[in-house]
This record gives sequence, structure tokens and C-alpha cells, in this order.
Amino acid sequence: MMDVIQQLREQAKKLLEEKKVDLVIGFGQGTELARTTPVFIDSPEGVSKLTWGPFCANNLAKYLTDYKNAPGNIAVVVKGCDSRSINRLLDDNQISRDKVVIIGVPCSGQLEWQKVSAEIKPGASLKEVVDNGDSVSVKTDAGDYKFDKKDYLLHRCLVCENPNPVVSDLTIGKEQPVKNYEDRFAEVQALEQMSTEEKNAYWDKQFSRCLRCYACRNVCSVCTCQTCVFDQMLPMWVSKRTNLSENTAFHLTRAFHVAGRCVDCGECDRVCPMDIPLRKLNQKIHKDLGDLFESPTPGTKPGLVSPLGEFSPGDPEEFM
Amino acid sequence: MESRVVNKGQISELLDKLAKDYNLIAPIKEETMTLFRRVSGAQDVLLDYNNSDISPKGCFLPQNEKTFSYMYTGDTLEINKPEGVQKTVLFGARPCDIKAILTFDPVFEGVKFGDEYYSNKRKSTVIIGLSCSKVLSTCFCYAMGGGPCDGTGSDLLLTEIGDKYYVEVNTEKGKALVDAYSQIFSSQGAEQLAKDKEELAKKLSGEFVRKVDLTGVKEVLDGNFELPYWDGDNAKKCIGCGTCTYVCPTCHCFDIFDYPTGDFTGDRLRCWDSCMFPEYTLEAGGHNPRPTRKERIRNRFMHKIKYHLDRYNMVGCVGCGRCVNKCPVNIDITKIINDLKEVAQNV
Amino acid sequence: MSNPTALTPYPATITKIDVEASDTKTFTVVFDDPEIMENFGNQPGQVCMLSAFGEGESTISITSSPTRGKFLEFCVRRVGRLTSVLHQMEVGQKIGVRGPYGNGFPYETMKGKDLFFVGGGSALAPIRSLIDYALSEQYRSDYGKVEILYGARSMDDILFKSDLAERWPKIHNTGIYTTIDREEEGWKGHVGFVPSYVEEVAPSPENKIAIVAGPPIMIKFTLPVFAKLGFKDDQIITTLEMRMKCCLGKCGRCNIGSKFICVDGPVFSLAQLKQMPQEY
Amino acid sequence: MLKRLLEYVGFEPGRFQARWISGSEGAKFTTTIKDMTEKIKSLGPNKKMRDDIL
Repeated sequence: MMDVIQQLREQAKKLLEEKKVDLVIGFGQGTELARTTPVFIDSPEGVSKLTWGPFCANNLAKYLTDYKNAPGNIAVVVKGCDSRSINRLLDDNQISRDKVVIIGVPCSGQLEWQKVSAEIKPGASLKEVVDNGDSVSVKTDAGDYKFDKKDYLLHRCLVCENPNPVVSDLTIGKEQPVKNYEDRFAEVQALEQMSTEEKNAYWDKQFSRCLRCYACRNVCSVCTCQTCVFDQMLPMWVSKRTNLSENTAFHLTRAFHVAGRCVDCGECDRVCPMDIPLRKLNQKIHKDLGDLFESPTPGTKPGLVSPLGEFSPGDPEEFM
Repeated sequence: MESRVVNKGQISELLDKLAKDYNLIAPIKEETMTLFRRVSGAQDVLLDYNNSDISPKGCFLPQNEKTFSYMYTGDTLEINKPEGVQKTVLFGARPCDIKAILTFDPVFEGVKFGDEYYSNKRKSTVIIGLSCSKVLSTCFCYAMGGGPCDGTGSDLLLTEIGDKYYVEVNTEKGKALVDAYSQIFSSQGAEQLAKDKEELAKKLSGEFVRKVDLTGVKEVLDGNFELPYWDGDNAKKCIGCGTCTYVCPTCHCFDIFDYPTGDFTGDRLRCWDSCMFPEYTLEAGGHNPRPTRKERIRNRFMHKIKYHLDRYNMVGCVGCGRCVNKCPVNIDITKIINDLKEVAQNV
Repeated sequence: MSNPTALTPYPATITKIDVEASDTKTFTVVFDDPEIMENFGNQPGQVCMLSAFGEGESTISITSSPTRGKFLEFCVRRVGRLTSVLHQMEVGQKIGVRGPYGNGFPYETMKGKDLFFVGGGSALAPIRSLIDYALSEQYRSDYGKVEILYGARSMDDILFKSDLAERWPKIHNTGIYTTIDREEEGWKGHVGFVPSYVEEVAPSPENKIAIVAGPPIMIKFTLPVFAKLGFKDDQIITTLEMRMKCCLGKCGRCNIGSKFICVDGPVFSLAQLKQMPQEY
Repeated sequence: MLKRLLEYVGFEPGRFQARWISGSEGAKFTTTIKDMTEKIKSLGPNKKMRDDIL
């Protein structure tokens, strides 16, 4: 992992020195040992802030739209899942390809930092992180720890489709093996099997917890509306009241609004402070897109048109 | 100050009794979350938890609160305020969250304008605190004038020691409660436990790993509103969600709006609001005094470490660490405080 | 009697509606309970929260002076949701009013001085309460010369036309200067922006207080003019506007630094404003 | 897609229906509406997204 970090810094430095880009968005060490934070580097001296490892959960492609109208070029560090966002943003004309330098880093899965953090002695400082394939070793000044991936990986990483970036200008690090997960939609299928009453009870419980902090919406890389319907005050479509019906309306609208565009990066699911399993909504849509339209996960290839955005004579026509 | 002892075995009995006599709010597990909810007895109550995901501030300032209902037919207008409040016990609140309620008091029970909705709840609620048994890596209450075993603001403070709870009676309200359940609260062995508690408090206070020191930070901010620091990474990485404000035990901002329930009837509600949302300060005419994330972040942190101090002589942060833990992009108030101290050296 | 602790408004009835301009109306409002009306105790420069049931509340300044009688006047420009609903209301309909809130103008310390009012656009509304207070029979002798310089975008946008043209000029020792931004057919008065008109009129700072209210851009260019004329910071008073929800210093949004506009303001002297962050 | 999503979160199957009816298909419109009303009536009142009054 150290050599990846080294190369990342070198490449970023080169890009900045040669003025190919004005800003590099990458991961930097966070305020917890097992946590990173987005960093924005605008000078070659700043590249030492860059890091890489199994705690780089954020999808940094999110930030590209912030710089849509800014002068200058931007380099961004992306994992496989994040790179799908780039394809989507390009297809939606949200960013222009010639202004972005994509630094792709193959990824062998991201760990849930809270889980890891709970096990490590508070205040310990990080020495090294080593990927052993099925596990990750975290070496600190207060001892070494080993984390089995199957227990510590973020949910979304357990069924990762694209460990390697699907679009990039330069790739840093070893290509990761691609696995085919047969049971990618196991959780969705389990929910589908439930009776209406059970489904109702399950989702009511989830939605009633919602605080309406809108972290799921704000973190979403394909949520690119200038003013969201949920923020609009004139007219006020949805009230600020947090109750079951307004919350349900919010979550269904959010999920359906990104249907066909959601790249399944799982960020909404990760950031929810109330642990609402948002990905189960998005994945249901992905599953149906596959079943009904044989459509792959959005963003996996450039130029993929959403089946919900175009008509084809072969489309299922249940409503005729 | 008086003190009592409760055997661990009797805690369930106490909770069952409290649930019968009061509206009992206590920490429970809901799936992966630890939340304060109304409970019907001891069975669901968590006695051993680290920190709840959401603070119990909702006991006093619910996320949704009806201030009145109206009926306006065009000719007649009727306004009805909700009925009185229930006697409530807030059980198992951590010292930091109780301290946060103290930061609400001057806001809602201010000299100029009170707030009957808040005051009524505050008056009719007995707060039973629960000392922490563990210090988390995100905790920094010590730096905000609190401590893992600090009973300030609680009516009773329970501290777990061995197979007993040491009970500090901090107010008349607390005294009335222990007297009402005198068969559960005994005085036997309280002296020894008092010493044990001191020991525990000392031990825990040595376990904090986050180095935070507020000294001098307000003084820097006093004369320096426009610091280039606020243009930095925090403003760039913030995604503008309201997580930090909703999980914060001292954030109390709210919105007021009408929620029609029929053609002529409706409720006026107040709901939590967040200064991180752009609409929060957006005026009807289109002007927004805090138009970008930079101004909004600055306002939030200035509010915590300066404005609340200026106004009420209290820091607006209790060091619970929730925002540090829950922020999707790791914006960290302790880092901001430390950064500002560094900035101070160069101003 | 006013009950400022509650978030509950008092029922009040609209008794009169004056159309000031295409987007502005003045509503005369009387509380349903005469006792509340009697003891409301509003002072010039204070504000109220007006409710249209089903739509919510909005902060509106009281444009009438308490010296004019037992009623409240609110001059409302149609800009947002609540104000649009108010504009559709008719005489006899009921709204909710709570208040009065805010510090109001320091009319006591202004006694014995000349007053120079500058208003731009709809911001004549908040200062009109003080103009009428100082020009009232009761208190006229407490104040020296009262001058009002008012600027509007066009003839149609001029508010309180009869006050400006008839009522105020008739009162002893007053001066009225009205201007519109651009030439217009039928307009015989001054044409030009407020700051340059102030410079032209050139009030002397001696024993005078300037009360300035208007859109931020107007204030920004007017304040230096007063400074040039020799006015000191504590001789210049202004009134601010921000989005508010509770008006009780609790809901959080109307702060400028540690000050809340709703309880510490909306009236500030330039000297006070200079001590505060420039975030409004 | 929406129909599937709604059923997935616990709306009763059939509570949401979509039909493509052209402006000239008056008869289809009548029968569809009749069918829909029948179906909705047989499902009874909606239980989803009902709130307790605060």
C-alpha cells in the first residue's frame, strides 16, 4: 500500500507542477486512525497530504460538479465504484471530460471505520496498513491488528462489481481480480419474498427513524439538481415535518429520482446517521432494471443510456 | 449533597415502577442504533451503552412539536394549544447530554422571552443521569468543562460500581424521587462508593485521547471574523447535509410552519432546522446573508465556540463527539479548534 | 396585553387595505380582543409576526406609530409565500399577530435633535412609524426639524403617496425630498439615486440624527455620503432585515455574530454595526 | 419500475396502476377507470403512509 501512496503523490505532484491541473482532490488522513477525509490540493508541496488504503470510503467524484464552472482543470482520485459516477456525470453533461484528470486506483474493498476503530486502542497512531487479500493488517504504535474482510468490509464492497476503475487517465496500483457475485441481490430478494404486511412493517420502521438531514441526497454524486424539490419553498412540495408519510415520500422520491442513474456507489447507505438501509431501495431498482431491460449498472460503460430515459420497441409494456 | 445506593438487581424493579408512574424515556437498541425512546418497562432499557446515536434533547425540544392547532373558516377563528405535559423521567442520560440541556436553558428560558413548551417539559421532567464507564476515541467532554462522571444538571446521577449503582442526589426533584422509592434507594455503604466513584472519575479522566484546549480561541475569533482559514478544506469538503446539527445535543434551531389537516384546520409546528441548509437564512426577496458553505460552516462553529459563550457565558459544545463520528466527510470540531489555535499564532 | 413568551398569535381582523403600489399594500389590523389592542404597547421601529393560517408566519414591521390610534398598520410587499396570501385577503378576514418584537428606534435619546430620514423602496415602511411618532401632536415639540428623503424605482413604486405629498408637508418644520430612479412622464420631481440626492441635499450633521433604511446596495452607497458630510457613526441609525421564524431569539437564523436581529435589533447605529461581522 | 418499488416498500399490489390511454380511446378510458375504482374499492382504505396525529 505504501508504494501506491508514493506513486499517487508523485503523479499528483507532476500534474500540479506541469500545470496540467490546478487542483487535486484525493484522500488524506482523517482525525481518527481508521478514517480518511477529502483533501483539496492546489500546490505541489501539498501532495504529501495524499494517502490511500482501506479507509477511503468517500466517493470524491461528488465534488466535481462544485467546480463545473470554475476555471482550470481538476484531478480526482477514484475507486472502481466512484469511476462509474464519472461516466454518469459525463453522460449527463455535468462535467467536461477535458477538464478532468481521472486518477484511478484499483481497490480491494473499504472497511467500515467505526467497526475498526472500536477495536483499536484509542489514541494509537498508524504505522502501516497491509492488504493480505482476505484480511487487512493495521499496524500501530500500540500493537498490530488484523481484520477479516468478510466481517469489516462496507456492505457495498461485499458484492463489488468494479474493483478496477471503469474510466481513468492514469491508474495507480495493481489491478484487482473481478469476482462475479451470484447473490448480488440476495438481500433484495429476501425482502421481495416478504408479505405486504411484513414489507410494510420493515420499511415503516426504517423510514420513521429518518431525521431528514438529507445526507443521503447531498452525498450522492448523481444528485445534481440546482434546487432540490425537497428544499423548494415556493411552492413547498414536501413539508419539513418528519413523520412517516413525509419521510416515506422523501425516500421513494429520492430513490426513484436517481433510478437509472444511480451508480450503486453506496454512499447514501454509508452516510445515513440513522442506519437506514438505503442501498436496498437503490438495489431493488438496479435489480429491476436488469430483469426488465437487461440494463447493467449505470456508469459501468461510457455512453450507457438509462432505459428509463429512452424508448425502445422491446421495452416491457405492462401499462398498455 | 445526599447519596444513595441501588443494587443492580433492583434496577429493573425501579425502571418498571418508573414506567408505571411516569412517562419513562430511556436508551434502547433499535436495530443498530441506540436511541432514547419511551419505554413501558425495564425489559428494553440499555444500561450499558457507549453514547446514543441521537441525544435525548428531543425530550425537551422534540423534532416535531405542535405549538397550536387552528380552525379558520373565514368568519370564526379558533386557536387551541395542546394539553398539558406528562410527568416524565429521562433515565440514563450521559453527563455530556445533560450538560447540553443546560445550554438550552438560557435560550428557552431567557430573561426577555420564555418558551412555555420547553419550560413545561423541563419542569415536569426528572433527569436521572448515568456516568460513563468508558471513554471513546471521539469523546472530549473534559475540554468543554464536563467529565464522564459529572452530575451537573442531573437530578440524580447513577454511577455503576461493581454490583451497585452509586446515586448522587443533586436536586430537590431528585430527592423527592429517591424518597418516593425509598425501598429501592438505600443509604448503606454510600460512603465507600463515594470514594470509589472519585477513583473511577479520576481514572476515566486520564483516558481521553483527543487533545483539545479552548483557551484563547474565542479571543482570536473576537476580532477576526474574516479568517482565510474558513475558505479552506472544510468549506470545500462539506456536503451541506444537516447531520452534524441534528445529532448535536446543543443545536436547537427550529423552523415554524403550518401543516394543514383539512380545508379549514391545521397545526402550527416547529421542527428542528439546520443552519447547514441554504434555505435556512434565505430571505423571501432572494437575498441570502450566508450564501455558501463557507459562511454556513463558519456560523456553525462560531456559534459553538464563540456566539453561545458571548451570549450566555457557556460553550455551545459539550464534547459528545457525535458530529465527529457522524460527519460523512470527517469535518471535526476538535481539529477546527486546534487549527484555529495555530492560526492565532500568525494573526 | 401582549404575551411575547408564546409562539401563539392573537386573532386580529383586517379593517382596511390600501393599495400603495402594484406589489405593495398596507393592511390596517385591529386585535379582536380590545384589551390586547389597548395594552399592545408597540414602539416605533418594532416588528410583529403575522400569521395567515395554513401558510405560516412572516416578520413584518409595524409601519404605524402608536400615537396614531389603537390599530396597527403593516405595509407588505408581495415577495414570498405568506405575503402573496396576505395580498389575496380582504377586509374583514382574520390573521394572527404576535409581538411587538425588537428594540425599536431610540426615540428617547433622539429628543431635542433634528431628524433626517432616508428611505429607499419599501424601506419607508419601517421608518414611517418613527416619522409619525416625531410628527405627532403629542411629541412634535420634542424634536427639531424632520426631513424625509425618499427614493423609489418609479412613480408607481412610491409608497405612502398621500403622506409624502399632503400629510407630512403640512406639518410644521418638515422637509420632504422625493426622487425616482429614472425619468418618467408626468414626474416633475427629482430624478436620480438616493445616495447622490443625499449629497445634493447635503444635510448638516449638526445636532442631527440620520435614519437610513433601504436595500443593502442603497445603504452601502449612502453611508459614505453621510460620512463625507461629517456625520459620526453614532449619528447614523439603520434598521435591518433577515429571515426570522420565532422572533424570540431562539430559532437561530437571524444572528449577526452573537447578536440576534429579532431581539437585539432590528435597529442599530452605524457605530454598533461596525462592531459586528459583515454578514447580513 | 415505480410499481415494483412501491410494492417493495409495502404498498399493496394493485394500489398503483398505470395505463397508456390515447386521447381517442374514450372507451378504454371508461373501462380502465371503472376497473381501477372497483379494484381500489376491493382493497379498502390505504394503510400506508398514514400518520398519527401529533
